Amino acid sequence: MAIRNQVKMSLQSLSENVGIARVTAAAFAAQLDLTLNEIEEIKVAVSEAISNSVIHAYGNEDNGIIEFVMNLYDEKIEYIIRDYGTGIADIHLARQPSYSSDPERMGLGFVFMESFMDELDVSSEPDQGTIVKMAKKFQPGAAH
Amino acid sequence: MAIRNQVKMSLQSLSENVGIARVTAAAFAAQLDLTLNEIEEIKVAVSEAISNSVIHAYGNEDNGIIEFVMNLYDEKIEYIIRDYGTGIADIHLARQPSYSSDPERMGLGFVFMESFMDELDVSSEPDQGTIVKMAKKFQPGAAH
Amino acid sequence: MKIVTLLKQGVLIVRVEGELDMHVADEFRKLVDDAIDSYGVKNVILNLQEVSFIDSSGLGVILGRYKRISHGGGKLAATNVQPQVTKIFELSGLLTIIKLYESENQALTQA
Amino acid sequence: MKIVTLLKQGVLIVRVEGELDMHVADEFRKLVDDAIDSYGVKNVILNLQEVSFIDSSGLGVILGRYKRISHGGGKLAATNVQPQVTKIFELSGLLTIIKLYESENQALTQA
Ligand SMILES: Nc1ncnc2c1ncn2[C@@H]1O[C@H](COP(=O)(O)OP(=O)(O)O)[C@@H](O)[C@H]1O
Ligand SMILES: Nc1ncnc2c1ncn2[C@@H]1O[C@H](COP(=O)(O)OP(=O)(O)O)[C@@H](O)[C@H]1O
Repeated sequence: MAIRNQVKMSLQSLSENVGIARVTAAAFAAQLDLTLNEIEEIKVAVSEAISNSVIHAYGNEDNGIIEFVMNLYDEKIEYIIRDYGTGIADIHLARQPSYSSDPERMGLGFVFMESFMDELDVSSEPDQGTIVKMAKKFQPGAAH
Repeated sequence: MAIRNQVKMSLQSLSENVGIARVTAAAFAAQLDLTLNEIEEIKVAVSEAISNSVIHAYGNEDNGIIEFVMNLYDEKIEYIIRDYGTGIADIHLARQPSYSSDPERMGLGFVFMESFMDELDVSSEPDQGTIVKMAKKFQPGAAH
Repeated sequence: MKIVTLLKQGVLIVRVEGELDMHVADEFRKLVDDAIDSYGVKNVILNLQEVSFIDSSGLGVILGRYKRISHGGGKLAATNVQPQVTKIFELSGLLTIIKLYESENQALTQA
Repeated sequence: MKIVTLLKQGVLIVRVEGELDMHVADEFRKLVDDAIDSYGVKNVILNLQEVSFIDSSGLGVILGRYKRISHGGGKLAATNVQPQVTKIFELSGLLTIIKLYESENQALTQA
């Protein structure tokens, strides 16, 4: 499948940048004739993944780097979020609904990513970092 | 001057991406208490610079890469647009109001960048590419 | 994010404007907790009419306020919730503990 | 970008919605030129009420339409222009050749 458009971003692990990433993800999705609802879903999923890198991977330190790649294919739009932080020891556990390593948090990030996107793939290596890849499918011909 | 936040983007030279860059530039500026008018000015200036890379540097070929860096300092917000395209032989001439190498265009891109930003610096090398650096100053303390 | 707090019939009304994500979560928590303390109230209504976005970080801070309020025997309601925010409430299961109303007055009379 | 075209008192009205930049410039040009041809009119009014953004690429395609229309002895006016777009028109010098009006009807009676 050929990539029809690609936008790459590199963000510091600052909470301000969660909103910036979300807005850019929505603008990237606006190339397609998605519904407002679908765009909202993408915004939530991206927000969760980037927040996780800021909070969990980098423990709210502001000097971590988050790489955010957006790919447009003929039939899907893909968002890849990569950090070089703590990593996840047990991905299966991490993806359980309500599981959070932080008692103050809800453990719903992966649940929302999974509900709102059609594909979700998480790979991680402790102390190396985490890659979250998610995609939404659409009818071919939905591009403007 | 220390950088307080930095967002880097890498874009294909597609006309779709002009709007995506503009939206991201505005979201980056929204960290500050700028007026709506100032945000609009930033959007126009960024739009002109990215459009120039797509149109002039890469002659509307879609496989060129545009690097777009946003820096937030204590007293200014900076946008750097870099391409690896044709370059500009005579920068002084290119910056003249109404000068365009394309008879269909208005030659107002640099005029708008200069009017809407407080600093504008253009460097270029024929066949190597062009770097446009522009910044808007603000009162310290305008950050959210 | 902006917050306006006021008292209506002994209930604290919190009108929120903006996007409820991790960036504003701490500030939101602090502003609401301070308002609860300074007004000395038990029951709180969140008017979310101007909240255009919420994610799990935003939900988390609302759940935290719920726990605090219910611990003191009070109730938390939300009003004027936009559809995309309602959906997030639903999916999270938060609707089993926080009731939604169409308006502040409806929440005041029915809660 | 969306465009609606209609005829009012023998004048072509073009109602534009969106951001007028290089991405939509070609389409805008084609749609307006096709409408001029198919309605066979001389005078054109651009209603820019829903245009929230314009840059020099957008101006360029408007100037191109002006040239074409004035070449055929017609006039081009713009109405309902938002402040940020008006500023761009002003700075570009386009206001010396394209008049702005508050509404389509004002343009129709005064142009
Ligand atoms: N990028 C990441 N780096 C390190 N750990 C992560 C990352 N993303 C998720 N996790 C781990 O997975 C757990 C579950 O994540 P999530 O479902 O988003 O819930 P929450 O963010 O509320 O904890 C987190 O508590 C954390 O331990
Ligand atoms: N990134 C670039 N790469 C190559 N040439 C450029 C670039 N930016 C500007 N130029 C040259 O400078 C001229 C003036 O640019 P500008 O003021 O933006 O007007 P316009 O885009 O309408 O031509 C262009 O016509 C082009 O020849």
